[in-house]
Amino acid sequence: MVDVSVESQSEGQLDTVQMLVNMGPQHPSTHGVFRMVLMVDGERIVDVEPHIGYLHRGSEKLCEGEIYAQIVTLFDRLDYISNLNNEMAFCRAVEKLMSLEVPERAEYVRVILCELNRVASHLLFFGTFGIDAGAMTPIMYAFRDREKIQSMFEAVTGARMMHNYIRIGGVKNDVPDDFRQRMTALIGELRQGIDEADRLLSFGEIFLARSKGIGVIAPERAIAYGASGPTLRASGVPMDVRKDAPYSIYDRFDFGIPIGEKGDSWDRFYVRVEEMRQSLSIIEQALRDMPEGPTITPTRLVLRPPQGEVYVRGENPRGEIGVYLVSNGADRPYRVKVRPPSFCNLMAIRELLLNTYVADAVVILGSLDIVLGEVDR
Amino acid sequence: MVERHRPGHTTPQAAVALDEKGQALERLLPDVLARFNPELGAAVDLVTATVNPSDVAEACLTLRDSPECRFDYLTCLCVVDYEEHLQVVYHLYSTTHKHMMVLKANVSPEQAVVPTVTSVWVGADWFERESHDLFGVTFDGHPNLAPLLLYEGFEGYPGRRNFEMPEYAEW
Amino acid sequence: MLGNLKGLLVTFATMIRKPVTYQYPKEHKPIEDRYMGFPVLMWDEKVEEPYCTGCMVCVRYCPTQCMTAVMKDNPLHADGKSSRRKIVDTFEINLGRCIVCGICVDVCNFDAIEMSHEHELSKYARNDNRSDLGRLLEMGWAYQQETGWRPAKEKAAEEATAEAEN
Amino acid sequence: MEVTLGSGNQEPRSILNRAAPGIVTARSEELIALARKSSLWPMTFGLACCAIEMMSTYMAHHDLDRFGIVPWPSARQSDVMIVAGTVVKKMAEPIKILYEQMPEPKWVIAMGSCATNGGPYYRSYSVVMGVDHIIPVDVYVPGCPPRPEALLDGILKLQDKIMQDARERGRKA
Repeated sequence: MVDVSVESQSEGQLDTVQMLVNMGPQHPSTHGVFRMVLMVDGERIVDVEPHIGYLHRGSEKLCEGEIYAQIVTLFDRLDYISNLNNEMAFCRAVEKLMSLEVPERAEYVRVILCELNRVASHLLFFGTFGIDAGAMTPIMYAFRDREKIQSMFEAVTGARMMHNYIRIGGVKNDVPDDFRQRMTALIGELRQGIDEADRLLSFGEIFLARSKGIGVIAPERAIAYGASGPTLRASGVPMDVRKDAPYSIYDRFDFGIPIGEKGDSWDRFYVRVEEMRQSLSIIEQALRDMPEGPTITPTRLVLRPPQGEVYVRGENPRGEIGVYLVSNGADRPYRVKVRPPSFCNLMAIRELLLNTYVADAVVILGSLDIVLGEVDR
Repeated sequence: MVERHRPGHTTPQAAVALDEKGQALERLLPDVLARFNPELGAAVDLVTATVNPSDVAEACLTLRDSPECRFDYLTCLCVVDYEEHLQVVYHLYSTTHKHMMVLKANVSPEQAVVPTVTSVWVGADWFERESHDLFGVTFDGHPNLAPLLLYEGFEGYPGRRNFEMPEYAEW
Repeated sequence: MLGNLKGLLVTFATMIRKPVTYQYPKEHKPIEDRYMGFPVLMWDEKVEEPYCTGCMVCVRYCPTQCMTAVMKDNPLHADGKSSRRKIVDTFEINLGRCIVCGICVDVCNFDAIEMSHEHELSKYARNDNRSDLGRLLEMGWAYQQETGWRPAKEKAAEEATAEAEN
Repeated sequence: MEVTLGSGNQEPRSILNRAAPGIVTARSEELIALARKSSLWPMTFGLACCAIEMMSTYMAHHDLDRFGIVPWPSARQSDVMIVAGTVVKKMAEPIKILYEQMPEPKWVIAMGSCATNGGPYYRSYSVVMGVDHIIPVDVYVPGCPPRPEALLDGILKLQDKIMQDARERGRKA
């Protein structure tokens, strides 16, 4: 789909013609169904028009017609790579509205699984970003480790992806008996796997040449765009909801927030690699401190939270998720609004792509790590 | 999905509990927003301020630039349909002071016009386009209010409460 | 150059390792105990009837509305063989629509529905996965045989008596 | 090696053991179908959640390459379209265009409950209730998302179908 426009630019030496290049919505290197219309002058991008909405399923509207217990299943499918983090954000919103206490053990289980989910999500990013930069092998390594995590999820939650495990007031059921041993073994394997994958890809010259210094965004601009998560931290802003406004039990753990120096594609990539290691350390600490006890505060099946509105923030692998919940006292919410992290990160794509080369466009898009299910909802 | 009416039952209100930062903001906001006659309140743990829809852009600029507030980060922008009016809700966050507040503006469903805040935060761009798509709120001065999520030619505003959901027919 | 060589070293190190691949049709990746496959109905061996009474709780709370159920008077109850006054007459789950969330199992008061390990149900027609009572019970029976499933209430009662004995 | 000949109404199981040892006789349709089913190239076509499980299927643990199945990033060279995820009305037109670009013979696998009949979004205003509303589907894989094994099972079913079709086509002619 190439469209040659008539206007030509003659600036000195050669006559060049600006061209409209359509990328997506079903293009092998777009992350999901995302479409960009690039205006290119030779190899240089002079204008970008992103189009989204190819996965707009109306989840927010559907939430208004479902009871609270059912909405968890819809939240699973928003950001389908970090399902547990999404479930947790929604359940926390309802718990805050109802002033519901969550048992200690449930909090620990939640944190362990959410951090494990973060590792799984970043592993997927690791693989796909490798493909975007032209390296086919890393995704094999990433999925080898991801498969182990998914088996672990299967053992705990019963599903590989759509768990419906975190419930309002706790978690669905207690972890299996051999959870601690399996987790410890898994952490060891993951450490090894991440190090191996890191050695494979991160410092190869070709990879560095493809990603260093490309798609730089200044911290002020990133903040103005509302970017969050690794995308923002790569620019050197140490903003993390887990530290700024600690929720659940995150204030009990000792972990660092990796930040980048320049805010280029490689920084965004490596911040995520470091974050995986931090997540593993959080899991270790949580496993060590996990108390015994109940895992759910019994609630009625049909909840009727009090009238009011609540906004909770949480740190998803892709950035800050926000859930704005308005209740009118009925068994179904009046309005649910999700602040999707990828949506805000993706908004910066135009600025990132201007004046770069077409070949870099895919790397820059990949480095934002977007999930279209969440962008379009 | 008809809601059952339960006689003699009054809906309880969610408890309000502001933390330290919220209380400080509550004291601060009347001065900062004095020009706009805000209606202050609180929602669970956040301070809310309701202003006139025509003042939104200026109020946002004031909130962003006043040194005590410094709301430089637009977390979320959304619209809630309360049937008699549409409410545009801005969740603001400050990366320096690390506090948060909610700014609201009520508009009528027939004449839903709010000035754009894209000049204050660039990040408002897609949020406003999305709200225009789903709720039919026009953001005055927005550079490009083309449909974002819905396809060209979609009729109605699916976010609004009176939007008729299609019936599912087994095929 | 050095970075690339280091990367290649990792690749070469993998060469001597055992492959992780499961040879699918012959060998299946092990399924965990808790795995939630498609929902099936359970068969009460003692009374020779399904546990399900057709009370419609699962039908009401299914997020995708993929179930239907009809209840009837239990003929065995009249004979005094069964304690269930009502029993399921027809039951249908459209497994093509089911999203395996497990809500039906959570809300069931009779331990009648359970998430089985069934997951390979590809079909050539859109509605071939609409499963009626017979098929669901058949799949449920296979699951009962495979895992030695017993209703949660019975299990809890047994555990209580075992503890009392100790 | 035991020789089994097709007798009566019984269809021999494989064309490879129909004649004497070392000799294979088959109709050309069947041979072509055998070649087709052994190198199904699916188009890399991920829409939503199921795409992640589809990627898992391609990767080391399940290794779809064993069946001669290689993901191909172009509609012009591919035989199968695995519709993995929710089909939205805005996306319906591009899917139709992509399907029309694929060369004959072509097959479609609807993966997951969204692509089969709308799944959890059955009340939504913007979702196509099943991809078979816009393009013909050969195999439906249920699940949300289906396990990699479920997708593999679906692909094996599709291979069976290809052979079956070739046999039946021969019989009619």
